[in-house]
Amino acid sequence: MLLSSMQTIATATTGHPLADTAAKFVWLLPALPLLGFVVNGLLSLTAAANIGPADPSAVGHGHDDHSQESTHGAHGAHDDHHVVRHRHAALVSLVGPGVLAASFVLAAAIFMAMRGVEMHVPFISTLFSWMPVGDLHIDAALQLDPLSMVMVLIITGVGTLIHIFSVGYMQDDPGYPRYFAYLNLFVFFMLLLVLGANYPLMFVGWEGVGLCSYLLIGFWFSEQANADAGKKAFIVNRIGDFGFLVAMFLLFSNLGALDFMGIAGSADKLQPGGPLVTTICLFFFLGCAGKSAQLPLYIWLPDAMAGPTPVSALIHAATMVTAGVYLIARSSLLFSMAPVASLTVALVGGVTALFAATIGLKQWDIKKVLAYSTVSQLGYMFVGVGVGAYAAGVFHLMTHAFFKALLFLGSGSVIYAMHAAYHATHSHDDAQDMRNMGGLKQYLPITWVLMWIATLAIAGIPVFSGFFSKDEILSSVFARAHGSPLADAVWLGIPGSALLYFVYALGLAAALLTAIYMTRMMLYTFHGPNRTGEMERNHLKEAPWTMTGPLVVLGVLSAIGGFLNLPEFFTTLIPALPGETLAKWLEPVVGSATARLAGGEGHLPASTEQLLVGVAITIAVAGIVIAVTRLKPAALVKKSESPESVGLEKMLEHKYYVDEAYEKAIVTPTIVVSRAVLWKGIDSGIIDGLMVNGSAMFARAFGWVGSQLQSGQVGTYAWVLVIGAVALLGAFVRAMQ
Amino acid sequence: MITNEFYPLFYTFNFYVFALLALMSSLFFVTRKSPVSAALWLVSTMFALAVLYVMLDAEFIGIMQILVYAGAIMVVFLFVVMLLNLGQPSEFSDIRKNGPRLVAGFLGILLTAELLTLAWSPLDARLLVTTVPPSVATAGAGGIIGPVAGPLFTEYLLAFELTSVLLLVAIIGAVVLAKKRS
Amino acid sequence: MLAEALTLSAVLFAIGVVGVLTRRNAIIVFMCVELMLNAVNLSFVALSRLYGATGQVFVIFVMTVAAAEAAVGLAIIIAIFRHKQTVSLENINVLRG
Amino acid sequence: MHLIPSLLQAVVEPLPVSTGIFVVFSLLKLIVIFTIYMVGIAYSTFAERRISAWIQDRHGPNRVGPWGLFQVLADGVKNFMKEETYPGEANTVLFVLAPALAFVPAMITWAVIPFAAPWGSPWGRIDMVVADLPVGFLFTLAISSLGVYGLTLAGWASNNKYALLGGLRASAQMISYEIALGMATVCVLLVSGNAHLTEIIQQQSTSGWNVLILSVACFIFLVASFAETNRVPFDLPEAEAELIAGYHTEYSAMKFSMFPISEYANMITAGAMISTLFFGGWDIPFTHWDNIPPYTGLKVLATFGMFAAKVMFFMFFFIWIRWTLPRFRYDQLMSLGWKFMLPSALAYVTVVASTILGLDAAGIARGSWAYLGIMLALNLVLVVLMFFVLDRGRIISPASSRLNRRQVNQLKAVAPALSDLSGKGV
Repeated sequence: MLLSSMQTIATATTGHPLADTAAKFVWLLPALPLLGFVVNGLLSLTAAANIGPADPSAVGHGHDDHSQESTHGAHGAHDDHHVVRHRHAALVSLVGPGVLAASFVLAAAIFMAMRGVEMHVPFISTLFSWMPVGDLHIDAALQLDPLSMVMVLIITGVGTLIHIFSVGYMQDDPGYPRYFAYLNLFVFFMLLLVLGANYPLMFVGWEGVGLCSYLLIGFWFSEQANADAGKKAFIVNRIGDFGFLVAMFLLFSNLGALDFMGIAGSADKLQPGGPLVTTICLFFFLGCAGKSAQLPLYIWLPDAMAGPTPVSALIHAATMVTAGVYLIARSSLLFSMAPVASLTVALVGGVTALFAATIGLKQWDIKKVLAYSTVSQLGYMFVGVGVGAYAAGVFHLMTHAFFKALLFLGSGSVIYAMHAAYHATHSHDDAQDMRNMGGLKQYLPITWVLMWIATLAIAGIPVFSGFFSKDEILSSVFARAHGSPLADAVWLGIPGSALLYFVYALGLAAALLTAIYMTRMMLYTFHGPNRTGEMERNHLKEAPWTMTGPLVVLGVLSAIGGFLNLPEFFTTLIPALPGETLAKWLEPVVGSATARLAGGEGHLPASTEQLLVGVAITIAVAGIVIAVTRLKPAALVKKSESPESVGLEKMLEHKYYVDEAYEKAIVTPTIVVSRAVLWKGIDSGIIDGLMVNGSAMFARAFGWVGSQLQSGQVGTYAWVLVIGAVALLGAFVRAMQ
Repeated sequence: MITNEFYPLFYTFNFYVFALLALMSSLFFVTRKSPVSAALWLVSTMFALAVLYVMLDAEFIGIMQILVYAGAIMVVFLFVVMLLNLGQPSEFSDIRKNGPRLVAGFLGILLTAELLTLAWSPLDARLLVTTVPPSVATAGAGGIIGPVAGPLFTEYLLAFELTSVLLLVAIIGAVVLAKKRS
Repeated sequence: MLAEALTLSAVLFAIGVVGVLTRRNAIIVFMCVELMLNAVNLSFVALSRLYGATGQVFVIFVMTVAAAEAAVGLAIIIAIFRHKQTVSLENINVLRG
Repeated sequence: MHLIPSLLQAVVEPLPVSTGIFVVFSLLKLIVIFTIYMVGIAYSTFAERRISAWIQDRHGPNRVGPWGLFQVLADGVKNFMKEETYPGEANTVLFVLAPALAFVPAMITWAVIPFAAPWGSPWGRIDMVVADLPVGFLFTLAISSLGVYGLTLAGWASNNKYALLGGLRASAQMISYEIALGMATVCVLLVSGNAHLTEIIQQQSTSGWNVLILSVACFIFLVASFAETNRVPFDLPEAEAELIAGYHTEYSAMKFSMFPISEYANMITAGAMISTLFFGGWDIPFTHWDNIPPYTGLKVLATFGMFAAKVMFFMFFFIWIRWTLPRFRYDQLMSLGWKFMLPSALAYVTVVASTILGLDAAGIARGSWAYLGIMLALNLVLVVLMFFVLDRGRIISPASSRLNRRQVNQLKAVAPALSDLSGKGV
């Protein structure tokens, strides 16, 4: 593949301003992680034959913490974490993050090149003809445009940081090369997803990241719960993929094209606002709901926290789960033609944002809090792309990638420290439960500071990145609620404008709750008295630089990332600041779609906008204040001593019993029906009994009839033969006369 | 050399004599109970046919008929009959009952009629031709065998080679089949 | 001459067929088949007067095949006889369906 | 339906003058040949007895007529006078027919054998052959292959176990050796390029006898002829020690005599065939006057004398061998036929064919000295190969030769007398 792509590179898009720049090496972007996957995969295979003392099957990793505990246990009690490392660990540490860094450098070079040219037409690099079937001509082609560029930068940039973090975090794991192989493979597929110039290629990436997600969630597959979590993610995603596929089929059968350029060229064949385009968009959104964990398909994401924490940061927060947002932004042309579908997206996003935020209020597992937070923030992004503020959605995607990655990695740092502490004292307490933490700021000062930055960012405190992106989304919703095609549309009998105001309200409520639960998490984790334990307390310490280094970088990005796209409101306030850089950057891709959904009037009046900003800031501050005043970390007890919660608390703690409801409503009936009807009735009865055995019996009966002709008497055969020959000859003779 | 066309009467007479001989012999062949008698009548038929071939200007085929059929194949048949000691007609009743015989005879007559109809209908005019095409009549450089050998080794070379393979296979097959199990 | 030869060929063929139908001895049935082959050969030779020597070439082929067939067929009959002590077709029915 | 026009044609068109001459001379030739042939057969029985006596150092029949020459007549009379016996439960028709079937093919073969140079008579050229068939060569093969019927049927029709075994042996033996015989003659066809016996003789008279350039084929043909005629050492069908008298156990009187008669007839025919195919037929060696016109009556007589001399030599040869060599065992006979004669003949055909092809390609004319020399050298080499490599201690030697030295020594230790018997063979 490498060779053929290199050959065809020469014949790729010529004449495009990017053709002679670093962009002609765009194929290297996914190829480098693929190379890393191959190398690391081979290393893991060679190592699998001779795993050494750190045998994963012998130690039974329940969690990332358990693994180290067990390996350590096999060597006796020690304070440090040093165990026998994988024998190729050094090479893996070089290759794994190395290919990502190289990809990032290349991406940066392409970005620099792209800044200098007008990107009205995307740069498409055709590698080879992939599926020339009849009317269907699908090329393996990579598409570079501002949108995919942003995504590539996020993926490779954040990806590089998380890879580096992983070097420290996973260093003692026996599956170290396998981990990096999966991670590299994931980046490869993710880049394919965002670079693919057509839906099928994007779908390959879409499925590939799903596969890697499954592999990494179940990375410690020797424990049943982890394997189950992986399966759950896989199965739930399949429902979404079904939507993606149907949407693709509909597109092809109606437009005859599947590449983005071809669809853009023939989209006018679709009737704007018609049922067809609405159906297509809704099916696409089904795919997005699966991949990006929206209602009702969000349930897999919290369980996906079973994977290593850096995986949660990269896949289940920063990149893969945002693929749905990317898909809608990529298909903005179609969505802008389907206001009803867009409203659906916005509504589902809003409801998800609030719903997940409420659950996040009562979670005790630090990663679960972040998981629901992710779901909630993804809901925000969908609100953004749903109301046609594609740039805002992508903006939030980007800032979220920064601060959520930071939060996850920070939590990883906390867990790392907690685990190390419990490990040193051979305690079996839960290293991820916030009730076991508290007062960690004196032990993990760097992490504490950085986590607060991220918390302020996600809560929407001004100057921090999340404030700008969230505000952008909310103000867009408010702006569209009046006088736009969306407001004029009718959604299930409800006027669009009413719906949008409702969504705005949902967004505000979610913002309030976000501020509350994030502050709660910070308070319980870092403030108040320490509940880890007397012995353990002495072992709590900051992680090595390979882990804190990426945290610092992400902290900086979380803090200042918002300045990439400052609203007009701020530039009028302080003219020195940069303006809506990102929106302008994305203009060639989503500009027309945004304009179509925004209607005639562009921005809100400045006064309204100031009012909205004020409301948002008030809400965020209010949330933090409420949390700080209401919660008493000092009163919290250890997990083992905490009482059962009751009422609404219990309900929230059990996540509204959604999993249980699904179990009752879908899983159990499915199993029952499968057993009783499909298995016993259809499979055993009809398929096996009637079809398989029946056809066998039919064949046997027919064969018995035929066998009666086979007397074994040659004489009889001769008689039959002669009579037949005479008859045939007779017929022939008659025909001749 | 004196060619046949100077003796039409003699020639025709002989043809009929041997045709009748062939017919009679074949009738005896199918009606004899003893396999040995039947085989000998069949040899007689083949002899008569060989003569007919010669009269039809196919001397080579006539000789081959005697050499291959009478001299080899039928000898093997006879040999097998004797080897298995099946020569006596009394050992088992070989011919079917009257009913099947009648039906078989009827079928045979029907078949003959049909074959004759088919053979005569398209050939009427040309069947009366008694002159011999030059390719067959005049012996070329290869003597009388040449006209047959020519196409055999050029046009039908592949078929010829295939028959040689067939013979080889038959030899091996026969040896394997007839070999006593040790 | 040609017409008579073809007539004789047809009659001989029919006699061979009748023999196959009425005989039970495998060897005789076999010989009847040889008679049928001979009848066909006669047609070939007769028609070769009309169409050239190709017919005679085919007779050569028929003879070769007949020889091969006789060798294998008789070997089979010998094998069967060893096994069942008979060559009556009525008793050779192990291929019964 | 074609009878009538044919008749008309026969009446209207006058037959050519030579037709009458042809018929007359054909009849004459028939009579002469038949007479000479029958007399020859008769006297070959006499010759056999005299020569065997000579070889065994005794007198032989010498009482009837001068030097016993009328002994043949006496035998004939005796045979005709004896009682004709018929075994019970025998198939009478075939029992009677079998001796005739044994004799007739041998005689028919003579129809195509040219026995002298043609005679340029006042009425035109008369070929000294009864039927100058263009496929005469194949005719002889075909007819000789029929000789087996008489023996086989005699064995079967006698309703006698030994006779049947003799008949089976005869048929198996003749089929086996017929193949080698046919293969050997293929070489003659290759060299002469024709199946016409007259032309084969002509070709030999101009370019040398085939025995020189086809020595191995000649040898194989000769051996196979012995087998075909059931002569010692191949007289297994009538091996009296095993089968009483083989297929003619139940025969008596003239029916019995027919078998020896047919045997001698076959010998004469075989001798004539060997002469014709390998020794130039009626060609007088080292001269050319006999091959070129004008063909006078003298030439006919001279060439016929030459031909008769050759045939008589082979008759002598047959008799000589009979009183010199012992009989094969049946398995030896079969292994000689299938494992030695047939492969050798096949290999020889291949070698000769390739050589001729090569010589043709090299531009060496058939019949030239170079051609003859090369073929002769090749045959010499092959003959040496055959006798000293192929057959060294395999088939012709006694059974003990198949044992290795250790086994022989073991046997010797067990039975000291064996060393006298097997000493030479090892």
